[in-house]
Amino acid sequence: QDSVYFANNAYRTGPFSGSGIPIGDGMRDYITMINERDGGVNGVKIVYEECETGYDTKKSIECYEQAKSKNTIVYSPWSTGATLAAIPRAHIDKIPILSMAYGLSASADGTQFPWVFIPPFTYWDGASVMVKHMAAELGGMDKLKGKKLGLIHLDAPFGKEPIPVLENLAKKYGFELKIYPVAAADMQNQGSLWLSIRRDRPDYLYNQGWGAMNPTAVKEAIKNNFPINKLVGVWWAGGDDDARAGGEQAKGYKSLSWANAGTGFPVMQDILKHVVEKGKSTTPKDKVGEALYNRGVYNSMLVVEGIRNAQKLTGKKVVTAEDMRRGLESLNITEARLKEIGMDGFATPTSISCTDHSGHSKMFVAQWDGAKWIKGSDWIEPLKDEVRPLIETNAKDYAEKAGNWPKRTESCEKSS
Amino acid sequence: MFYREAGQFKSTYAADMAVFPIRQDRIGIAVILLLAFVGVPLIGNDFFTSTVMIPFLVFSLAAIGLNILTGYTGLISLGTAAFMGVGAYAAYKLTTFFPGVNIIVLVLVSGLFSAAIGVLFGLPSLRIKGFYLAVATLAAQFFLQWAFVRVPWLFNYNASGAIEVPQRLFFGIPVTGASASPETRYFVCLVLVVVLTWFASNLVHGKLGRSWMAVRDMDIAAELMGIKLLNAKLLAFAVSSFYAGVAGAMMIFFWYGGGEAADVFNIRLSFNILFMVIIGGLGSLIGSFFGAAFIASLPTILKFGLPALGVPLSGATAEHVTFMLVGALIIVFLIVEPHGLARLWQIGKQKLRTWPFPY
Amino acid sequence: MSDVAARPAPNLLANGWIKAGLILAGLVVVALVGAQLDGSGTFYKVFIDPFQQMVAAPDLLAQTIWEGLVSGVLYALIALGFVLIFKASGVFNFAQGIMVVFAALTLVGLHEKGVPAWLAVILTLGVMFVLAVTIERVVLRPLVNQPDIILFMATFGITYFLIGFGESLFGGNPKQMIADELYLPKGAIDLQIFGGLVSLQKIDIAAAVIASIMIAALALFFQYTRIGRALRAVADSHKAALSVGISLNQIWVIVWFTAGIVALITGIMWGARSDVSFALEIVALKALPVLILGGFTSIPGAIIGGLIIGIGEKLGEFYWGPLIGGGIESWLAYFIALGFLLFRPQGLFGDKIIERI
Amino acid sequence: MSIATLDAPTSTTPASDNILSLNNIEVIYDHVILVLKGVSLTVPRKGIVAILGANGAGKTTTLKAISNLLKAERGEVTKGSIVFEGERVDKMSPNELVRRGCIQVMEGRHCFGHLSIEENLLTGAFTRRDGNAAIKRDLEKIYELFPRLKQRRSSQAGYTSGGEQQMCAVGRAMMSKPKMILLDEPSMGLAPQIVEEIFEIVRRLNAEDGVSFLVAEQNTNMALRYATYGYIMETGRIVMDGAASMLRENEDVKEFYLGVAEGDKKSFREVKSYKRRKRWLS
Amino acid sequence: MNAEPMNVTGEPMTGKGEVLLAVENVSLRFGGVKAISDVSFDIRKGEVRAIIGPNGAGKTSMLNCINGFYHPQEGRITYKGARRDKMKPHRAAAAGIARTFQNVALFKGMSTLDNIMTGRTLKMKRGFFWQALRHGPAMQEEIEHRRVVEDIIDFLQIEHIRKLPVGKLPYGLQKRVELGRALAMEPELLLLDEPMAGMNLEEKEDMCRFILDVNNQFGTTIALIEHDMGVVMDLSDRVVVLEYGRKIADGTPDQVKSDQKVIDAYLGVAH
Ligand SMILES: Nc1ncnc2c1ncn2[C@@H]1O[C@H](COP(=O)(O)OP(=O)(O)OP(=O)(O)O)[C@@H](O)[C@H]1O
Ligand SMILES: Nc1ncnc2c1ncn2[C@@H]1O[C@H](COP(=O)(O)OP(=O)(O)OP(=O)(O)O)[C@@H](O)[C@H]1O
Ligand SMILES: [Mg+2]
Ligand SMILES: [Mg+2]
Repeated sequence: QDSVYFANNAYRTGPFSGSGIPIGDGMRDYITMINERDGGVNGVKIVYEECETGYDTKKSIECYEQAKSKNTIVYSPWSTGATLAAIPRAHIDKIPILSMAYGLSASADGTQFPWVFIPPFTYWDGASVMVKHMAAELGGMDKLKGKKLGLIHLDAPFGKEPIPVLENLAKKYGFELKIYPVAAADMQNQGSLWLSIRRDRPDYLYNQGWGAMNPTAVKEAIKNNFPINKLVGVWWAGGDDDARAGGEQAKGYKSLSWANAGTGFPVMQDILKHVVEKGKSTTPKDKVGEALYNRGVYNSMLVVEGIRNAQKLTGKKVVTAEDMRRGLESLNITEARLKEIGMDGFATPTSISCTDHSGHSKMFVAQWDGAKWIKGSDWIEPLKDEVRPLIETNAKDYAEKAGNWPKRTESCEKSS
Repeated sequence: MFYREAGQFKSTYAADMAVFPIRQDRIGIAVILLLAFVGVPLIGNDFFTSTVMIPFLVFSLAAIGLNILTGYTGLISLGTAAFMGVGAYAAYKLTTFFPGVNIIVLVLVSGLFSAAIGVLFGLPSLRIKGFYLAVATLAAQFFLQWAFVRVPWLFNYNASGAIEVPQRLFFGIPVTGASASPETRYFVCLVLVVVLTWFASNLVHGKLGRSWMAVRDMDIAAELMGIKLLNAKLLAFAVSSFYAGVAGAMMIFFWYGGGEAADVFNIRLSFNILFMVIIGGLGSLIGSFFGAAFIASLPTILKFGLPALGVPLSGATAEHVTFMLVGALIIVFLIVEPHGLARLWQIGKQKLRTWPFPY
Repeated sequence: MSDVAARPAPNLLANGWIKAGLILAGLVVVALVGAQLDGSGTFYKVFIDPFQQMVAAPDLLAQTIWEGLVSGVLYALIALGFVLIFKASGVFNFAQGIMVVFAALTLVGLHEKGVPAWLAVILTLGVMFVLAVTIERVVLRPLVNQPDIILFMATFGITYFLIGFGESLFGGNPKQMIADELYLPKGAIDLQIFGGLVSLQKIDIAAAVIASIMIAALALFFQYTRIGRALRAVADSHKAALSVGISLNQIWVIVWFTAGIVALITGIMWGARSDVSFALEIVALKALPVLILGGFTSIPGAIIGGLIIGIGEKLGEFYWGPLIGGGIESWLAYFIALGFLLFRPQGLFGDKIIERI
Repeated sequence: MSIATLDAPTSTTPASDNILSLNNIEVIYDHVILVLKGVSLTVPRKGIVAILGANGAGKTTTLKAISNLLKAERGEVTKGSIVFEGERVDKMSPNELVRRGCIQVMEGRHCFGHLSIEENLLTGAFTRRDGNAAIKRDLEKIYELFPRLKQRRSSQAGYTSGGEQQMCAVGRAMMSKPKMILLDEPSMGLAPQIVEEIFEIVRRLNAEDGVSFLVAEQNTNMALRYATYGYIMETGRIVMDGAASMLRENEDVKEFYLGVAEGDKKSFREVKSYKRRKRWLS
Repeated sequence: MNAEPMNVTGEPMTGKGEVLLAVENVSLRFGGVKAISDVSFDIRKGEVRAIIGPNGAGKTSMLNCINGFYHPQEGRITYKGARRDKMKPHRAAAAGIARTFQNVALFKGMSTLDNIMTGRTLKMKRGFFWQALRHGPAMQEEIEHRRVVEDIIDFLQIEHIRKLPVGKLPYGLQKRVELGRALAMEPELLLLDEPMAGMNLEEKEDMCRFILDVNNQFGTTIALIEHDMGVVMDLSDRVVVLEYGRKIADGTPDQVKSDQKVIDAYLGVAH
């Protein structure tokens, strides 16, 4: 039978495995479901292979090389470090990178980064939504003046991503930005950081954290009597285990999100029916539908839809990496399409274009109700006008510094 | 039978002092070099070259550096990764300041920066010894790693904090940047490693090497022989950090190709390099290569080799098994020969010499 | 014994190299740090403002010191595991960090399987005992009388093995410590003092008490018992210890088991504060400066070192960290330790390094 | 090679009379270095037996083979058997052997540097189970024998002088109340007076407490004066053995080990440097 | 500096040549332990000077003071007219003082050859970069010194262990290598700390031969600590006797041998 090969990085080991495992489960199970239920995409099976990185950049490079040697149609790095390392290679090797809502924000500029896709939005969009959410709760953008926003972040490129946007917005709206870096070695040891937070008394905290850092932050917030509903995590700080660590008092903890949690969607039911209940997955049944799991599902959905689109554009059944790039670049997941694939209400429509590789889609604020994540706000649009120019200047800057950065050779698809 | 020195007489001291006094050894080295320069590029595919061979070379060089410090001079360092980082960032800054200068020159020069920093953190070694000295180097490790993240000047104020490796040509062929082919990068690394290994070998076989070993074995006696301890130790730090720095620059420029560099030079890497040195054999250059192969390449080979051999393991399980296997192998090797793979190699040769008799 | 060392302490400033080096070091640090500070009013920011803050908000100062104290105690607990093994066998046990994780995971894992909490504790102790015996049989026995660094390396092998083994048994997810089931106190005591609120977590108080008791008991044990003496003898020389009939095998099992117990307690305490996950292994690195500051061989040193480091790094991070971008906690501890070492190369309470010919 | 045997080896006496016997043992270091090439010797109960021989002959190795300390130096006994009190002990752990009453004083001191002299002595009593009072008594006895140790009892052993450490090592072994002591170069680095004293102690312990001794010693004069029987080793083999009195009379021994050839003791100033030929090795 | 060495020691001058090293009223304490108290003596050029005394008398400590490893709290040590009681150990080497150690202090991981070669360190001048190349002048220098070292090896008859690591050599050979290492420094003053401990008669004879040869052929001054009275009496020109850190006698071997104080403290029954 025809098949395409899809290499996915995973980290089911190492200090970040707590977050890596549910994501990996979601990704795998959706693909398995497509293969099981539909016999693949239009009859083409997806050969899905995980490469274990342990969230280690060195290993992720090995994984990239392996993916390349096996002609993957798309590469999914699953860490910002791995994405950064893969970007220059992928441009030469012509392998599309799908870094869903992580990675290099600037890579959303399709003219400079034709091979990188970062749907449905970037960290910069997330930061802008954080500010919008804060404003909404305070009663309007003008109320931001004189307020204090704190950013807790992992002291690594991933953690530092939101800083430029927040700095710009702070200047523009007159609020103060306080930055609290957490070294990787101190992820579980945030005592003094929270003391500083106590001193500075920020009105809101945005947590750009990952792995073991998140539950610790939640616990510390509770311990230090920081109002838990003023602590908002980036989507990766919105895992079930992250919130659960805080116990009763974590109720009200927020995080940004774009994919709803729970199993109440047809697509989730299909996964349960075709995969989990048939014993084709290692995921425990009660973990299906957790926040991070569902984002894994969403990611795989993007891959599948990308393949489908590529097949449509090229008329081929078995698509190549270059076809896949075309498929992703004109990906348009409409309301109707979401419904077709059983994701009605699971996420909002998103579309990628030649210049805009992220879509800057809407997101919402999820809230922990003590047992699960629920949708805690309406869909919020990011401040695209703030984010987009920054993306373009940074993308240009990146290309310049790299020297001899390959120019975009693929013409933009006109269709769809 | 075949590995005998019988009949090879040395009539000059120069011949006797050669690094490889036995003819068979010299032939062996020639064969290995031939393999490295011709064989690997011929048979190895891209995957092998870029994920096994280049890392192996980089780590070998770093291990040689640390071996000079720890194996030859007896000073334990847990800051190797940071010194590698200094090399990498120095090389990065140098490429921005001197875009016209040949990249290989810059990589070598960046080693000097690393050497200077190494000397700085080596200063306490006069007073602090053994595992206690490790703390001085740990201070280097954590401070420098912090600086790599916190001092934006070092990464040219990039928003992501990552560094990019610009494309640079060498006689018209790209040697860095994404369009440099794995073979080219491999060749550059190989040449650097061979040349620097040769220098290291010269140093450790000469007066300096003897002073280092004297300091290691019995520093008090060494001092009474007229060796200035501080000079010897600082020189060891300098040379060692130079090698580490060059290795770090090579790592980013010829292997990683940019990206999130600060996190790469973390404490784990420092430990790993120390382990390469120990497993390979303290005070043995060839051991550094063995150690690098064992600690750096073995997990990779296991990880990608086991599934290829049809051992059906899922990613995570394979990783767990690899971890356990590597851990167990470390212990086994230590038990079989605590002085490292290099000594095992020597004993093997010794047995070969007396073969077919047991002793 | 000999307070007046006749061996001259090297005068650090007498040597041209050192002088130049120190100046260079100063320049580099100033340059790096200065790059982080913006020029205006640096002196004020560094030397006056922090102290003004301390006076202005004494409650925060008290809280900072308390936080430092608590993390110091927790570092000390990890360091204690190191010290035990080092003191008793001369082995620098790199695996202590993973042993903490392993012990905590076993406890939580067993509980998840439905074992009652206290039974789980006992079973975990059993597991740690088996681990100690295995390590002795498989690793230490064949490596008797090898140089320290080789044994150090072997413990790294153990670490690798335990990481793989632990993750395949328990998975990588972070788990919650069963603090309630173990009747560990919850909540906080809020003190209204210094015109503010100082909040002391009960779990932290418990940790401090348990750590103090354990450390005192172990210190007495080492100094005054027959086994304690034998342990110190082993650390000095394996060969000589063998020759006087000390059973290394038995000693090692005792010591590694004790370290296992310490690891379990540490795991429970740390786990109750944050979470039980493999990331905890990294925290163990913080025990190194503590260890070195206190002296590798000193049990009281572990606690004193822990407190100095804990309080020092919290104060440093809180009052001076923001000046240079924060996050200095990651290295401050090592510099504090280094500073002490320059004056006492064997750490505060460590055995003097014997130099005699 | 011909072995000059002056006295019929003790094999004629029943084994039960020997507290220790080595049977043709072979020792290899590092898997490749063959050091002992078939050594057999016996120590009668309550006997004092000396092993003599040049540097590197393998005396230390023999003693370590008996006390099972070889393993710690990556050596092993590959052939032969060692019987202590009628039991094979070659697979026994060193502490088991100490418990059974056979202890070694290692060459080159090996005190516990960080422990005080008194603590060092007390570790010697580690395997004893006869209570603190008895240990205290023996400690006093040691101090009586070595008053210098009493003066330095609270000093860290690492700082004491070479001779003090040697006394400490010997005293430590005596603290275990052994049935048999393997002494490796007890006189090394000791002042002549103390050497004499140590051998007197050996004699006393032997006579009063019935302790057996196997002594490897370079000071042949002394050793043959106090021992009842002697073995001479060369490069891993026993080349001569006999009652001490007979060895003392042997011409070769006289010349090479006692320095009294041609009846007169010669001055060290007069010796000529020449490569000697061992007469018993043809 | 004191006018007449004779006044310092109060002993008749029986040694050779002028005073090479003078120890005056030296005291050394470790906390409460008095290792040396108020000791004075001298060593003349070209003589063999023995230091004897019971265990713990302070002999080794005395040598340690002389080559700067310990710094005495009181008194002074002059070597070739220059004060050196506050000097660093490596200066002693540069000034031509070499020594061997009571507990062999060889570089255990290195071969015999390399051990002895380290003795030549001070005499080798080529810089770092030449060494890194190990060709041309650096190699020449290396060969030159190798030749000297080979002579020493010949002299000490240790050719057969030239390439072996010293750590596992039998004790006696280690002592010999150590002597070789000290000789390689071509010292003016050679301090020997129990060079014959643990040797049998034959080896002691060899060692005596070496020491005498060094003394005669190169005119090296020798300070010798030894417990074997036969050796001391036969070899030395003058003997100083220490007990509990104090000097109790100083003079020719015959004088010392018959001194009642020495017999009581050290020799025991007449030897
Ligand atoms: N650990 C070891 N590894 C390898 N060879 C060794 C080891 N220990 C001793 N040897 C070798 O074994 C031989 C015998 O050594 P041994 O120490 O038994 O001699 P010895 O008779 O006690 O000499 P000495 O009088 O100098 O003490 C020597 O040639 C020595 O080099
Ligand atoms: N660094 C030190 N710290 C404390 N005490 C010391 C130190 N060095 C020497 N001593 C003490 O000083 C005294 C003299 O020691 P020294 O080593 O000089 O004796 P020695 O004459 O060489 O004896 P031996 O003949 O036994 O070697 C001893 O009691 C010793 O314990
Ligand atoms: Mg011996
Ligand atoms: Mg002495």
